[in-house]
Amino acid sequence: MSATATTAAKPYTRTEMAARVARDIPEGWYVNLGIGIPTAVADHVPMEREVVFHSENGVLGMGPAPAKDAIDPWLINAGKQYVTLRAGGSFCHHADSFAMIRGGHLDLCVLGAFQVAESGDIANWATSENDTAPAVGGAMDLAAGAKRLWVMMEHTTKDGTPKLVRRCSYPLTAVGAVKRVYTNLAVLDVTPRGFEVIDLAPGMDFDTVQARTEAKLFLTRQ
Amino acid sequence: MSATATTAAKPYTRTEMAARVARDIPEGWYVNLGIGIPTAVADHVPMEREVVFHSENGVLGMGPAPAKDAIDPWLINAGKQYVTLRAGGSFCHHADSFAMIRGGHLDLCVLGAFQVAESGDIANWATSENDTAPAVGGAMDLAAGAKRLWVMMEHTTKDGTPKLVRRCSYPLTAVGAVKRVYTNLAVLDVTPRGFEVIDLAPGMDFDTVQARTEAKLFLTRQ
Amino acid sequence: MIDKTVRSMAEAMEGIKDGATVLVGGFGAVGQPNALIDGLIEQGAKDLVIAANNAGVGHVGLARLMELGRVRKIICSFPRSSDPVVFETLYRAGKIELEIVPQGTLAERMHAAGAGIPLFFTATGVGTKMALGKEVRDIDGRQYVGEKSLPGDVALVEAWEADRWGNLTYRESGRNFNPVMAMAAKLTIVQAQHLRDLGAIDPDHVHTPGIFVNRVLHVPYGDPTGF
Amino acid sequence: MIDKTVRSMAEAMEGIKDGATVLVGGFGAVGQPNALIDGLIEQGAKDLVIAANNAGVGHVGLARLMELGRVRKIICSFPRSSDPVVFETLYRAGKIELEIVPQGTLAERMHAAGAGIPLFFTATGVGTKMALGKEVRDIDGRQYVGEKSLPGDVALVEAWEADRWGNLTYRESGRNFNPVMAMAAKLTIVQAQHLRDLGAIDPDHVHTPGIFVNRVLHVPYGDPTGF
Repeated sequence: MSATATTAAKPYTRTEMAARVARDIPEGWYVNLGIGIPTAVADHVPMEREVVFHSENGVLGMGPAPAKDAIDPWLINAGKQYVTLRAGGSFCHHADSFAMIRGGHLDLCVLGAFQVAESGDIANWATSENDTAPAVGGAMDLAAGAKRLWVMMEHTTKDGTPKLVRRCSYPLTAVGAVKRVYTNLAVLDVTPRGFEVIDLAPGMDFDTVQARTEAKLFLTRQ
Repeated sequence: MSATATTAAKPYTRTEMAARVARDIPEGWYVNLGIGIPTAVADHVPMEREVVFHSENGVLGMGPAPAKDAIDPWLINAGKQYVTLRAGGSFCHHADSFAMIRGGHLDLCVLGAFQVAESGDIANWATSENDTAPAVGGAMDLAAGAKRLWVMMEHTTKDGTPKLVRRCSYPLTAVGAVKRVYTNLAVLDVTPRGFEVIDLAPGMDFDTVQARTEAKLFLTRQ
Repeated sequence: MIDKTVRSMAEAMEGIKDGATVLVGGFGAVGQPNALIDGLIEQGAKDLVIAANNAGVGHVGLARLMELGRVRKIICSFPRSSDPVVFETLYRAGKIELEIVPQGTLAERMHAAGAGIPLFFTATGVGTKMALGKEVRDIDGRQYVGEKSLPGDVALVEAWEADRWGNLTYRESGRNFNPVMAMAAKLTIVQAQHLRDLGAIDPDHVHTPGIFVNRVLHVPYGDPTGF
Repeated sequence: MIDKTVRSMAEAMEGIKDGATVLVGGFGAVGQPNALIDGLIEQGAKDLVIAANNAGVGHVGLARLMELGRVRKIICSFPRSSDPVVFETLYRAGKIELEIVPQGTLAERMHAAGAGIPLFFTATGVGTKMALGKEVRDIDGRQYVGEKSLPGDVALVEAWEADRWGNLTYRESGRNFNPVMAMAAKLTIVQAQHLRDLGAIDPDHVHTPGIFVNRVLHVPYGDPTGF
């Protein structure tokens, strides 16, 4: 929906967004990638750059998906997909796994979201106060617990409604937790004065991104 | 000091006290024996009656002391004595070990004490409010946490001062926790109306025991 | 001799009462005590409160138990699944209560129950619907929500190995909620793939010590996809 | 490549500051990081707060650190030992502060710090001196004391095996306080009897996962009595 806005603009594809996030993860970090879009980030971290991926269900040190003929049926991630374990990986129980999260031991969590507010509030688990069976999973624990929370999402909904907002209208997942947002249009830091654009998709300009954002944007070092 | 009270009376020796306590521990119980007098109880539970002994430092399923030439230097109990581990035993960390205690998973804890009150209060860690470096160890956790707390102690101090009292004068370890007391003179249950004598040492009579007790005693089923 | 192994499913399920709170292990299909859930269906207890991460898939296991009208309330973090039709139908019809709990808080509430901690404070859920009606307090400049422990009457647990004292190991991500549920319940019932001789499990490698386990049923059902 | 192993004691001790809270593992002589304590003596940090189960024996290790006047306060459950002369002399002279904590509360306060739980309630200590100045509340008809988490700036940990990611195993009763201290500190320093290749420790048998560990020093000192 956004590729036509300026003729030269090339919004990030999901794969490019994943690669863009992966670029910013240094070796040695302990990282939880949320279910959905963020899961793809792992594919863009080269094996030789050792990043330790955590999954809520007690898996630390996840490797890539297994070959179809090498599936270990006891080894799944929080998205219930088959995964592998790297040398150096380990298993633990759920309370220990969330002790890692809640205790601030994860350097980074990357989540998808419905909305992110300029204050860093995140809404990613229910789209109405009257959701008929809202499912929160581990999102609230991750959002409140990780040292850094990054969000990875489309800049707007399919019908063009902004997802970077002044104040979330959907039920919150956590308050003031988001540090950075990666969208198909831009990379933005959440700062005391609001969203600061620190990178733009190729050919994308600030005004186009602002037009698709409800909250006011700033340029870094302005 | 009490053996001379009535000519026929034979107060329990410490070994006999330990045997008397051991008799009351059924197979299958999980039991913590406090440092000091209670440690000897284990020697009087025959190996074929499987009782699982717990030690605060993460040892479950302790066996008897090792032969001198078979000491495992990594295997000690809470009293820092070398012990053995039975088949079926296991190790855990301190927080998990005290989860067993605090969570009410031990069927029984046997502690020594300075004083026990008729309300079940126990004082076993300091003999003065101004103790110069009082050492509590795991006594408070055990007293508050185990399903049953039994106390094993001499009936009086060496100078004849009663240890079964109306109200403890020493700093408390726990309130209303003691269910039963084994002394060299008698076995007493702590009941809503106070201490009930349920057994007497050979030849010991109720009045002699009462004379050496500050609290009022009752006879069971009176 | 301590022998926690039982010979039949009927023996394993004995005494589970109507109205019981039942903690059910597993995350996805892995570590889920499928045979014991079927045993509970067979056993007949009703008006149950179930605590589990999910609310059932398709028409088997937990979903079947709910479909039979035996579950009054479910406490879980994620009632959605690939096929949550039974739960969703009951929930929309007002025939089942739902308590949504953040996954880590759910695990810790059971761990706390097992560890004798009736109340703890966590930053998870502060400023969200999860904090409604709960105590929120400022501790050293950050806000936290008070969460109560979640004890069970019964826990249904799936293990990889077990011995007659009830010592357990789990396999890989099959560990998940099982150890905390084993701690948190008055009656912990285990289905184990392998029965080992006493002493065969390395004492340094026991995941759940037998003190937390009451009954062990040998159910060599194969791999989690085989159910 | 992640490599948490360090080549020298100086490297292991780097950056420990005056005034730091240092959690020291071990129970009795077992699982006590004796080499690291000596390293800390050498390193020179002072005005330290030490949390450990005991308060030192004889004139070595923790007792030596105290004798050198480097410890402002000790948090422990049992300051007595077979030879507690250093601690007792300092304490009577008013030269060291003492905070006595019941052993299980001590362990859980560190576990809570590691698990992001700033406050929890326990029945341990209700009605005793341990409850003085603390919040006491009635929960479902029983009284409990509120206890705050005990985070460390540094943890000194003794392990049996370690790998370059910092995964640890412990041997028998050498586990004791080490895992909870490893979780509770900002900087966790380990002395390990054995260095293993990455992947050599079975992932189902890791006791402390590397996420809780910062530095590993290989100290093959032998058995606990050899110190």
